[in-house]
Amino acid sequence: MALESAVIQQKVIDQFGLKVADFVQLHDILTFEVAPEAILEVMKYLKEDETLRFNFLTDICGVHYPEYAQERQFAVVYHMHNWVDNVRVRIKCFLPASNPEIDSVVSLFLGANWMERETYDFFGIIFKGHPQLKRILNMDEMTVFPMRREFPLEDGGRTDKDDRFFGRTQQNC
Amino acid sequence: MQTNQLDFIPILMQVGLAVGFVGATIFISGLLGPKRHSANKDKNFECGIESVGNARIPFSVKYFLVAILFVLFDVEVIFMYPWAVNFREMGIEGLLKMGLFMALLVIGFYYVIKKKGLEWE
Amino acid sequence: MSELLLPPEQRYASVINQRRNEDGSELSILNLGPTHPATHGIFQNILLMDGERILDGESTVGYIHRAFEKIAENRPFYQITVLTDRLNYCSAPINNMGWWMTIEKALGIEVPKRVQYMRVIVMELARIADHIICNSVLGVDTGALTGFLYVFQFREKIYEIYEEICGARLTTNMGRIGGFERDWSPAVWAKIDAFLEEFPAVWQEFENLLVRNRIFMDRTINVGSISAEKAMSYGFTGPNLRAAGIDYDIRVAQPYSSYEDFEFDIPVGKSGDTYDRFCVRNAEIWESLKIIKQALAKMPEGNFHADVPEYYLPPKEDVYTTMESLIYHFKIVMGEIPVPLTEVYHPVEGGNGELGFYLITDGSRTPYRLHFRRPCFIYYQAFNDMVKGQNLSDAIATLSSLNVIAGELDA
Amino acid sequence: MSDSSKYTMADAPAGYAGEGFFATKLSDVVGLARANSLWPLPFATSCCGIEFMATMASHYDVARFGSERMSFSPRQADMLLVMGTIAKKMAPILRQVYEQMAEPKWVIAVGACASSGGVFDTYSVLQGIDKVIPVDVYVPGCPPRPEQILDGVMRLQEIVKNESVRRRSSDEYQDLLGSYNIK
Repeated sequence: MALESAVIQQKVIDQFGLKVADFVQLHDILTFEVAPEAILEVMKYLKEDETLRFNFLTDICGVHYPEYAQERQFAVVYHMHNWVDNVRVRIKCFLPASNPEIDSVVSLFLGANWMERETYDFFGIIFKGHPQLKRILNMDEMTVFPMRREFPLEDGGRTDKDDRFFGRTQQNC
Repeated sequence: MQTNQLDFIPILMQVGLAVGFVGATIFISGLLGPKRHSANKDKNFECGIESVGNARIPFSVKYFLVAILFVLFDVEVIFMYPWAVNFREMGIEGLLKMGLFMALLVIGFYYVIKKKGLEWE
Repeated sequence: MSELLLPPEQRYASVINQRRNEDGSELSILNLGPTHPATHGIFQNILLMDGERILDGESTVGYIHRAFEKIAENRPFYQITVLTDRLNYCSAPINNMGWWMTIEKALGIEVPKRVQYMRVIVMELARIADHIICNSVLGVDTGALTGFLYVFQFREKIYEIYEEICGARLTTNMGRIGGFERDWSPAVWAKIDAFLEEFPAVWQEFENLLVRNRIFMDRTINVGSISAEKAMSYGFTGPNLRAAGIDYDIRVAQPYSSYEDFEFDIPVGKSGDTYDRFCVRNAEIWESLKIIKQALAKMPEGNFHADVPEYYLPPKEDVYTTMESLIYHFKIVMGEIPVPLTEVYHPVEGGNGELGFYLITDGSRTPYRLHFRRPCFIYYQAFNDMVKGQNLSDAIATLSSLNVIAGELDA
Repeated sequence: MSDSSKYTMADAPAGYAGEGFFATKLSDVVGLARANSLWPLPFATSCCGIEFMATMASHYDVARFGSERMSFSPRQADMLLVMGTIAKKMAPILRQVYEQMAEPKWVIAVGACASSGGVFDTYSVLQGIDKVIPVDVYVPGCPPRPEQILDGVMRLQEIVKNESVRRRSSDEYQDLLGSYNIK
């Protein structure tokens, strides 16, 4: 692999300094954290730099960390992939619980359109600059964001299922 | 009623019976089958979604042109079937007649090409 | 920006009222809706039509959204394979194997060579089954029903192989952490050999039926084409991307489960249209057959599961006789397997592209967060770009060649 | 010709046979005719739909039971085969398709998801289609084997054979539809 994690780390730190932090190698994928307001420049840099050449956005997903501090409760995780040197990188941005907002990367990758709509649909993370940010998988009339931890999994309206027989009590599900 | 006209009565009965049977079965099955009409049921079906707008809108004329020309040349092919069956007995004289018939239609086809009737874009 | 938030019907209604074509014909809205026979699954496209030509379109998905990722957060690790084979149910074993490999990567378990070869055979059979459905149904959509009836017979043969291995036909729930739940009976090997003998002739016949068929070529060449850059930008992977000309295949880019031991080449198209997608999937079936033959030839000896007692269910005799097996048995069945605190992303080459599992564990009995990178969901957004300006019948052929599976689309 | 000893002839309904004539109840005749020409509407949403493709294909061949023609429009459909998970977003569409089917109509809920929400007891899945439309036959399985789907169709054929001609206009049928507030 021509491109080593150290090379990526060094180049990104030189370019962005304090905005990037916490580099760690998790199972052959370099993971680092980016400040939410700098995500667009970091991804543009990763995409257009000659040596880095991360030309493919593999995936965007959201994660809800309710036990973290107030301003780090929502994470948006970007996976990028460099097809030439076959290297993957994972970028995490932590957002405050009060108003989770981040720039949309649809301008860089067209594929991000629906991925961001799905993350909005599940977690309520607003993607600024997204052409059509509305619910994609759930019913449009749904007001709650279902993937947040406090939202119950089971369908509330179900009457025929007696939790006592399923070993379910209030606290374990 | 002359005698030869009397011979036609069984044929008429046969025709009446045939048409009558068809009409009766359709009519009786209409009676037997349950019918249910409601506002929601009589709306036109568009994959289960509320249909928007009206389907009876003026289409561009090229679809109609293609359809009519197809019918026209299809009928021409139907005329060729009887000729193709006894092609040998009719010999050259049959060939000339059919050639003349087709030549007329080719002139029509040439006219359509010139008028760009089949031009799609 | 806010105008795009309106439902598509209202947006298009305003366009219809203003615009009159010069020859007086008007535009109309067509709903290629959820229960349409051409959409092999449940997704909806609202199309703005000028006669037969599509001017604009918008897709609505989520009609069988079953909240897989929410369920995955409440189920122990062994119960999640039931979810994975309902993602892309045309090639369920690939998803299962992908999930098992993700967990083995997280737990750091090394699987014996024999199991890796067995997994390769199962995954390639599933890829053949997936491509059989896609290409034969593309034939049905362009009017060639006979191919479907003949070729589906062989998908039944693959179902029989799966039944011998794990008892289920479609949603297989196959394998365990570290290998397979039982060794393959001789019937499995016999059925695979029988399949390898009979299938190539029938598949060649199916190919001859369509590849050089004048009507099929007219219906699919230059239909729904997409350029390589646009495909990459939209996040295409799998046969649809290779049809556009990029030879990205995870089996070669990041070989897993000892794919590097096999020689097979990656079929690549040129213009990314429906015909290329059909031919790429055809060629991939020939490659998969080649891989299965090589795997059968070089099948190493060894155990059919790794020696990891705290994750792999011990055999019943041991459970009744030895104490450790009883404890392991009890912990595994109750879902209390020791899982370290990790974060792992493992991609697998599924039937439709790169199927990725992004797993975050916090040491408890259930994953903290499990995200499926679903190829169908990502490349289906390009559908409206691909069919703009084409006829409705082209849109149906394009949709069928994209092989969008509703289960994977809205997990 | 095939030797007729192997094949069993379908038995005629109960009736009075005299010299050269055979008399039976009208509902039996109509039921027999309907039972062997049930045109299915394959409402296939997920995995059960692929299993129904196997049932339609040449190996299991649902056409042997008179369901040769798959009608995707409800206008010519008699039997609504709901196969696969029905999400809450899909429920109004399922109801609309059911309402627009021609009378007499029957519904088979194929698979655990259609019968009761199945494995997916979540916020977005309708827990069983009988909350939205009346169902005649439930086929268990996830997905049910093609033989099970055919068994469901045969069960429905028994129901159709014994259904009286006046059922659709009887008042308990109206109450049934009323309970689903289908006018």
